[in-house]
Parts: sequence; structure tokens; C-alpha cells
Amino acid sequence: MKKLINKPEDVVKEALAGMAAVHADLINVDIEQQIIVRKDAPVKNKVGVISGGGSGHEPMHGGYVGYGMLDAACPGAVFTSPVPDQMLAATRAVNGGAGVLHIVKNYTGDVMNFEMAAELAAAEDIEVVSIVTNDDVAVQDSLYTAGRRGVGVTVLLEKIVGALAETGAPLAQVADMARQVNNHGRSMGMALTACTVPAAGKPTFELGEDEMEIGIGIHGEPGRRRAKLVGAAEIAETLTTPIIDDLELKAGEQVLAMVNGMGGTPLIELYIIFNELERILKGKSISITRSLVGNYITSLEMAGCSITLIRLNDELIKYWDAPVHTPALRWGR
Amino acid sequence: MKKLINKPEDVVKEALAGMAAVHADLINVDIEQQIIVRKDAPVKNKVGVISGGGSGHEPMHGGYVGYGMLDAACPGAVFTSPVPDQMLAATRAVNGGAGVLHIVKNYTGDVMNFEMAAELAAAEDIEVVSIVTNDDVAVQDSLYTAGRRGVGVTVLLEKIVGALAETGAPLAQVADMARQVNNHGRSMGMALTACTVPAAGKPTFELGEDEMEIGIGIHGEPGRRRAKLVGAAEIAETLTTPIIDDLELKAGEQVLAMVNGMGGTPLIELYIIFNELERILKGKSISITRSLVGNYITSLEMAGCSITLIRLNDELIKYWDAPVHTPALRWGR
Amino acid sequence: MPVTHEDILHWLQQSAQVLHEYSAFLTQLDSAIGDADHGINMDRGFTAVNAKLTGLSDADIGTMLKTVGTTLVSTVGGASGPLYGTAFLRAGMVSSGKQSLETSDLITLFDAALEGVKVRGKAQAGEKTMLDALIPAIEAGKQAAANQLSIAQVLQNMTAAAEAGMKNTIEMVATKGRASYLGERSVGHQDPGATSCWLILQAFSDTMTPDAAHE
Amino acid sequence: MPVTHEDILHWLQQSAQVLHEYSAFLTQLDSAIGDADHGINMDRGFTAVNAKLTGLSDADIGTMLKTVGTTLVSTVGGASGPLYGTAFLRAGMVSSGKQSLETSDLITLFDAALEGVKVRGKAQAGEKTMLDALIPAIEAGKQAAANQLSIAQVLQNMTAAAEAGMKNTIEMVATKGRASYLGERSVGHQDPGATSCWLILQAFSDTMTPDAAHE
Ligand SMILES: Nc1ncnc2c1ncn2[C@@H]1O[C@H](COP(=O)(O)OP(=O)(O)O)[C@@H](O)[C@H]1O
Ligand SMILES: Nc1ncnc2c1ncn2[C@@H]1O[C@H](COP(=O)(O)OP(=O)(O)O)[C@@H](O)[C@H]1O
Ligand SMILES: [Mg+2]
Ligand SMILES: [Mg+2]
Ligand SMILES: [Mg+2]
Ligand SMILES: [Mg+2]
Repeated sequence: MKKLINKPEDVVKEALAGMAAVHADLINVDIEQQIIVRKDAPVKNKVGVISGGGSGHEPMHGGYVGYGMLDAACPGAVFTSPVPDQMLAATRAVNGGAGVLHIVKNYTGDVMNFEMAAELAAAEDIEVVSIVTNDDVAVQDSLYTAGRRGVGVTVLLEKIVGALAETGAPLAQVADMARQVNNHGRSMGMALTACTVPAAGKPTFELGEDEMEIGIGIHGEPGRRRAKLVGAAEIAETLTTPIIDDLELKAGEQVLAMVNGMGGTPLIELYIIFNELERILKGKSISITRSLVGNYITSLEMAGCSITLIRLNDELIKYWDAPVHTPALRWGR
Repeated sequence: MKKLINKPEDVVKEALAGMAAVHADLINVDIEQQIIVRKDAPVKNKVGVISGGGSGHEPMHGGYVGYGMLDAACPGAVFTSPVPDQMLAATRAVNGGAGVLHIVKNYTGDVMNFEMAAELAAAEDIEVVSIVTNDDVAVQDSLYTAGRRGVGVTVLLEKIVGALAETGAPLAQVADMARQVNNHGRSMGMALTACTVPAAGKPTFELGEDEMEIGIGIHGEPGRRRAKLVGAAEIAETLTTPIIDDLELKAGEQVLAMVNGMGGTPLIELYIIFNELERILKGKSISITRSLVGNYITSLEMAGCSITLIRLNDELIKYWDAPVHTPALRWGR
Repeated sequence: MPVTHEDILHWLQQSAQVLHEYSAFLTQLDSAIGDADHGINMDRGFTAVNAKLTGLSDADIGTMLKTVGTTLVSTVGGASGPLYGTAFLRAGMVSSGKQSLETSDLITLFDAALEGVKVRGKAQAGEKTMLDALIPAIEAGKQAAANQLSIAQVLQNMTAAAEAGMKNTIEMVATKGRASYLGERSVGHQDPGATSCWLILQAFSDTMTPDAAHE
Repeated sequence: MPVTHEDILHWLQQSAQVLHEYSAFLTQLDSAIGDADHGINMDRGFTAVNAKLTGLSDADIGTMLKTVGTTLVSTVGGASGPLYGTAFLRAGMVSSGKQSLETSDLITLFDAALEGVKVRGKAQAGEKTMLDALIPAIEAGKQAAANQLSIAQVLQNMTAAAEAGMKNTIEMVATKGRASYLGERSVGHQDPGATSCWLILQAFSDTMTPDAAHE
């Protein structure tokens, strides 16, 4: 295992200390409770928006804490859902009297831990609404299974919903917007390499020099299927087609498009994938009205990418364009 | 070779097309001449600031074209200095009548190609001043060798100098500032893995599972020495000490600190390195007044990091804090 | 002989030790069909439990198990944290005030734990989860209890059934938990949670079987 | 027999072909002490040169070489682009208007090329660069010319000297170019630029040695 770390068990704690030092103007990091809280939290009469999940997906979620996005994030151990205590502490810290939205990615662990946290918060009379993101089209949606995973849409949703919350909108409206964004967004990912959980010390799987995994999540897991490595054009096609089909995107519609790196893929390759994505969508007369290319929701040092599309309307564009000032996303101020 | 590409020979062209599509609001990409130019160039009576170098260092330099930073960038083939034609085209495109600054990283190829471009520009009566960055303390500075490489300082210099140019300062002053920043900045890097030039198809070197390279540049080359892999604390120490010594940083001074990822290292590890850097500097009563952590000057998918420190004064802080709006760096607007 | 307060203490210590020893193995199982953390998670949780045990030497069994539950909830995270946490919490709730457990108490305790896992995780038998070790274990326990076997033998039978159930997960297609994302590709791999469940039952059985610990 | 306009054309074609064939080898050499692009660079440049040759069938040797120079400058980049580019530009300048070259013209041409590389790259002999092939080659050429050898033999001697010089770079510590960053670690590796220089000279020699091309 080759990593820039000290001891595996200290990875999350030390990374949080580093984050705290770099972004002292934006966030407070409570190393003990393991939460990252917006500097000016709680913002009075604003809905508090929190999220959380395992570490190893940086900049998600801690990098999205700040003006116009999240009020707090709860990072768990690497690839492990945080515990209810963290979520409760974060909920308390951001409750400005207008209630708190929990943005939960659809993983059994995340869902259950957030559920317990919400129960505990309710016991303290803090109004909590949870919304679950489940945008990964690689996994079939079904009532009888754990369902689709929450992946790329989560990032874009946090931005849009955070902007709405910043206007002072009530909890129900903020939650509705979150559901709307989730319903109109889909993602799919692929990997060229596995990654290594620091405490595990070994790659999560082995992949041949000419193989790739299609339909991966964000936890270093193998995908839905293994395939022969092909060119960027074909990879983009493989990821984009199920998204377009599932969203039933039609000619004339506009989307917010994200090409996300899994952590170990250089930007130059992500731009190549975006170029292919643009070509594919142009061929279907779907226009990319807003876009984001880079490492936003990662799987440690895994090489690979994911594509996320969200159907846009004027309202979503407005909140996407609204100012944001977090460690990882910043514009308009 | 596992990459998200089509044909190796098309990598730069297609990545540029992708960049053009993503950042159409900020830049114009001339695929034919292979230059990236700020949307509103030439800005009248403003010194044009350009830079360039091989591709594979993304987001440098193309990601730094825009308000408050570069007016144009010339990307060469992967790890290959661009040709004078590109630099001349860029120089013409950004000349708003106040002359053009060429920011050149100290590599034999870059220096010679920019030199030829400057000669050609002079023949067209465009005033050009070239400044060369050479901040890599891993390489000994000497009149009898190629000298130190230009690495991390280049990015920070482009930001600071770009901000000064934006104020309408004359070419001589902008060039002076560039020299000042270069003189007060040093960097050093290390690698956990090699990287693969797409057209070469093979990793640039082999490294054992428990080895690292100390004193690397940004071209996938081996470093000054190979060493046993150690923890983040020791790595940070190894990179920071020569920088502090060479800059003769004293207690009470303040610095701009960058922990830069080489492309394949996840953010979580860079924060750990920053945490160590902070500890080291605190121990010497040197304060990190401004900082940047992420992938800013990379070596394709190489895993590893570099540390850059620039001695700060009020003027440099002012230009560092000034608004910037480029694909890769944005604040204040 | 009923299960005493000391037996429970011993069982929990033993569980912590076994989960520590098997941590890499559980993580390796989770690496194949999950996210390579189950061993790390269980080890972290039971290390925390172990640290609390000294403070519990005077507590009743209910309090002990509830403390185990809250400790697991607060330290494990992931799917296994709420699931094992709820299981121990529920087990503690039905053992409130007890200083020892008869066979029937034990069955009640396990039934409550199972109910907790089911309510929390919304899974059922055959979905390739810890339930596929726990459900057959409890059935075997009830059978053994009906046959008037000793507590040690009840637990031995439960452990054997859990082991068989755990092995049965190899051929199952996962429909709950992370492994479900792999669909058909999950077949051929043993479920990590079923494995940790078996290990914990085995630790219990070893505790109650005088010579087992010295084997 | 002087070097004719056709010989130059043939030499350049031959160079393009050889550099294409040796591209991976040169890149591999550059991978050890540079940035793994020298073969790619030279191949790109001479492919562009080759494409221009048809348009040059009526040009004089000076014009041809100058075109090669500007083409290399415009397409190669890196260190080798300006260096080889300047070399051919200077060689073209001293061959202006010429339709053929005698031995003395050839020496003048190479001297001018060498001067160009030196002025552009500010290096000298012994720094582990292309100069370590070119300088001994020209020395050998002058010696051969002084001995009244045929042009073919002059070029053969030059090539042999370039090859020896190229091999000598293995033991050198680089002080110029990228390899200088490696310091002592550059020892033991052959310089890529010296190698491409030898290949180009060899192509010239082959062109002028009637049977060489058919070996
Ligand atoms: N809905 C569920 N019901 C019961 N057990 C489950 C459920 N989901 C997952 N599990 C169990 O949890 C185990 C995984 O635990 P762990 O790896 O610690 O958490 P995570 O999956 O969040 O990484 C699985 O092997 C499975 O036995
Ligand atoms: N200052 C110099 N003078 C002469 N030749 C040089 C000089 N610097 C580098 N070279 C030659 O250039 C070769 C490298 O060329 P190339 O790999 O194409 O460019 P780069 O080093 O920019 O990647 C070296 O092997 C060396 O022979
Ligand atoms: Mg997990
Ligand atoms: Mg190069
Ligand atoms: Mg797991
Ligand atoms: Mg090179």
C-alpha cells in the first residue's frame, strides 16, 4: 500500500486536522465529535442542511460545507457510514430554528445511521426531514432490494438545495427541491483500477491490464460487470446511454452535466470524456447548459470516472448559479 | 496503459476540445494553433500574461487562463514544450498594446522555444519580457548546469502577477513582481508511483512497493534519489526542510503554502501532508497566511505530492487575494 | 447451569478477541462483495465494547447488553453498526435486571435481537446477510431447547447452524446491503456479516463449553 | 562525387524512416533520464518534414535545409525542436542556392549546424547531450576531409565517431538538459539526443554509400 499517510487508523483524524488548518475561514472542525461545521452555524431561521458518509470520497462532503451549500458534514471512517452520534451533533450544531435537512446517500448503512440520528433529534424536538439520493443507474431500482446507490447527484443536489436554503425557504420546500433534483438526476461510473482502503492495506479487487469495471459505486467495489478496456468514446457511450434512457431525456431538453474523476484519473482524461459526452448529447439535441469537470465524489485513488446528468429548468439553473463558498466549490463571492 | 483516451496522438487535441466546451464562458480554444486564450483578449492597455509548457500538468496552464491570471496558455504535446509558433500566436492574441510577459518554467526546451518566440515577436514590434521560474530545491542551482526546474511556484506566480497586470501596471513592474515571487518561492516534490506518457505507453520508471522517489519534477521523471517509503510526517519533513533552508525563512515570517497533488493522489492524503506541514512550520514560528491544497501542477496520474512555500508580504497578499476567475482557480467573483 | 453475568462478560471479551483476530479475514470477504471494511468496523466496535466491560462488572445482564448496543451504534457505523447495535439493545431490553439467563431467557433474548435486526434492516432470510446465519441459529436453538439440551449444547447447535447458514450465503444472490449492487456477481462469495454473526455465536458457545477455550 | 540535391532528399526521407523505426527506442532512453518523449518528438518532427519534401523537389539545398529547420522548430517542441531546428536552419543558411555539396561544403554545413546547437543550447562537449555525438563526428569529418577521403567515407567516419561519442555519453554525468536533474543518477544511461544525432548521420552516410541501403 503506497499512501501519504502516517497510521491507517489516524487517516481521517489527521485529514480533518489538515482541512481545519487550510479552511479555517470557512469551517470549524470538531475532531472529537468528527464533524465539519460551517463557521457561522447555526444560521438563524435558515434550514440547516447536513450530509455525511464514509471518508475517502473527498472533497465530498466536508469540502461542500460553507455558504450556499452544506451547514455541516459528518465523515465516517474510510468507506464506512458515520455513526448517529455524529449526525446528531451536526444536527444540533446547525439547527437555527427552521429545522434540519438530512441528505442521505442510499446505502443501507447510511440510511440506518441517519434514521437513528433522526429519531434521536426528534426526541430533542429538532425537526428533521431526511431525503435519500439514489441516482446510480448501474443498479436496478427495486422495492425488494437495497435499491440504487446515491452517487454523483448528491454533490449537485447539495449545491442546489443549499442555495435554496440560503434564501430562507422553509424545510418542506427545501426537502421538496431535494427530491426534485434527485428524481431528475442519474449517474453511472466505471473504473480502470481498484483502490486500497488504508486499514485494509490491499486493493479491493484485481483488474487485468486490459480490463475495466463498468457500473461501479464509490466504495472501491467491483462494478456490475467486467469488460475489455475500450476507448473514451465507447466508455462515454456506455455510461451515458442508460442515464439518458432512464431519465427519458428528449431532444430540446437541457442538462447539468458532471464528469467526475474517481480520484486517480488526471483532469486531461476527464476533459476527453466530457468532449465525448458533449458529442453524444449534441447528437440527441440535448444541451449541456451547466457543467462540472473534476474530482468531486471520489473513491480514494481509484482511476476511472462517472457521468451525472440532471434535467434542468430555470429554477434549478437559478440555484445552481447562486453564490457558493466552500472549500471545494466556490463562485459568486 | 490504462487511460480514458481514444488515440494517444489525439489526447491533447481532444482534451482541449473538452475544455473549450466546459469553459466556453471563460476561454476561447484555438485547436488549430493549439492555444487557449482569455475570452476578452486582448484587453486594451493591459499587459498580456502568457505561459505554456507541455501538457499533462493539468490544470496548469490552460486552467489558469481568465480574469486576474493568464491571458493565454500554450499547451505542448504531453511533457513536451510547445513550439514557438504557438507562443507567437498567443503573444499576438493577447497584446493589448502594453506588451506581453512570458512566464517560462526553467526547462531547456521551454526556455529555448520561448526565446525563439520572443525573437519572432520582437520582429513584429511586440514588446516581450520573459521571466523564468526555477524554484525546485531538489536540483542544485548552478551557472554551469541547466539549473533548477520551474515547478509549483509557477502557479502561484501566475495568480499574483496576473492580479497585478489586471490593475493596468506597466510591463516592467509586472515582470519585476514575477521575479520577486520567483525569488521568494521554493518547491520540492516526491512520487509514490511513476506515470505513463500516452504515446510512450509504458510507465516512465519502475518503483518497488516500499519505495518512493524524492526530488521529482513534473515530467514523470525519477527523482534525485530513491528511498524507502516512510510516513507522511517524515515525507513532509524531507520536502520542507530544504525549502526553509534555501529561502532562509525565519521565525515570525509568513508564507503562502501549497500542498500540490501530482495527479493520482487523493485529496484526503494531501490534507494529511498539509497537517504535517503546518506542524513543522508552527514549530519554527513561521505562519501559513494563505494556502492552497489540491491538484494544481500535476504529472499525469502520478501519485505523490509537492510542497511550495512563498515568503509573503502585504503586497503579495493583496494580489493573491484579488479576484480571479479561471477554470481552475476562482474567487472574489 | 444458567448463563451468568460473568459468562456474558467472558463472551463479550471473547467476541472482541475473535473479531480482532478475524478482522483481516472479514475485511477480505467484504472486499469481494462490499467495501472492504467489515472486519475493521467490527474490530473497532468490539474494541470499544471491551474497553467498557470493566465498568460493567456490577451491572445486570440487561444493562450490559444495552451498553454493548449503544457502544456499537456509536462506534461501528456502516450497516453493521446499527444492525448489531440494535440487536444488542433489544437483547438488553428483554434481559433487564437479570443476573443470569435460563435457556428460555436466552431464546427470548435472541428472538428480540433478531427482531431488532429485521426491523432496522428490513431484510429477510435468503438475502445474503447476517440474517442467514442468525435465523437458522435461532431455529436450531429453539429445537435444542425443546429437546431439553443443556445451554452449552443449545449454543453449540446454534453455532453449527449459523456456520451452515453462513456457508449457504455463498450460493445466494444478494438483494440487501452493498453486495446487492453486484447482482449475480455476488454469487460465490460468503457474506461477511453472516460470518461475523457466526464468530460471535461461536464465542458464546465456547464460553459456555468448559473446555472449548483451551482447545 | 558531390552530394546532390537528390541525395539530400533521400537522406531526409531516410532520416524520417529511421527515426520512426527507432521512436520507441529513443523514448525508452529518454524515459530513463528524461521525460519519455524524445522518440515521439523526433518522429513527429520528421514526419512533418517528410510531408514537406515533395514540395521541395525544385528547391536548392539551402532552401531545403532551411525548410527542414523551420518545420522542426514548428512541430517538435521540447529541447530537441529548437536545437535540431536551429542546426538545420544554420546549415541551410550556409548552403544557400547550392545544388550540390563538395566535401568542404559539407564541413562548412556541419560547422554551422554545430554552432547553431551551441548558441541555442549553451552547452559544450561532455555535458551528455547531442553535442557529444555531433562534435566528435565533425572532428572525424574534418580529419577524413584532410585525408582526402571520399564523401561517402567522410560520412562513414563521421557516423562511426558519432556512435562512439554516443556510447561515451553512457558514462557521463549530465549537466545540461533534463538529465541534469538526475545528477549522478544519470550515469549508466545513453543520451537520447546523442542517439538521434547518430541515427541522422547514419542515414546520411547510408544515403551516400551505394550499397548500404540494401544491406
Ligand atoms: N439490510 C440488512 N439486513 C441485515 N444485514 C445486513 C443488511 N445490509 C447489510 N447487512 C449485513 O451487513 C454486512 C456488511 O457490514 P459492513 O461491511 O460493516 O457495513 P457496510 O456494508 O456499510 O460497509 C453484510 O455482510 C450483511 O451481512
Ligand atoms: N542544452 C542542450 N544542448 C544540446 N543538447 C541538448 C541540450 N539540452 C538537451 N539536449 C538534448 O536534447 C535531448 C532531449 O530532447 P527531447 O527529449 O526531445 O526534449 P526534452 O528534454 O525537452 O523532453 C537530450 O537527450 C539532449 O541530447
Ligand atoms: Mg462500509
Ligand atoms: Mg519533453
Ligand atoms: Mg462493508
Ligand atoms: Mg524528452
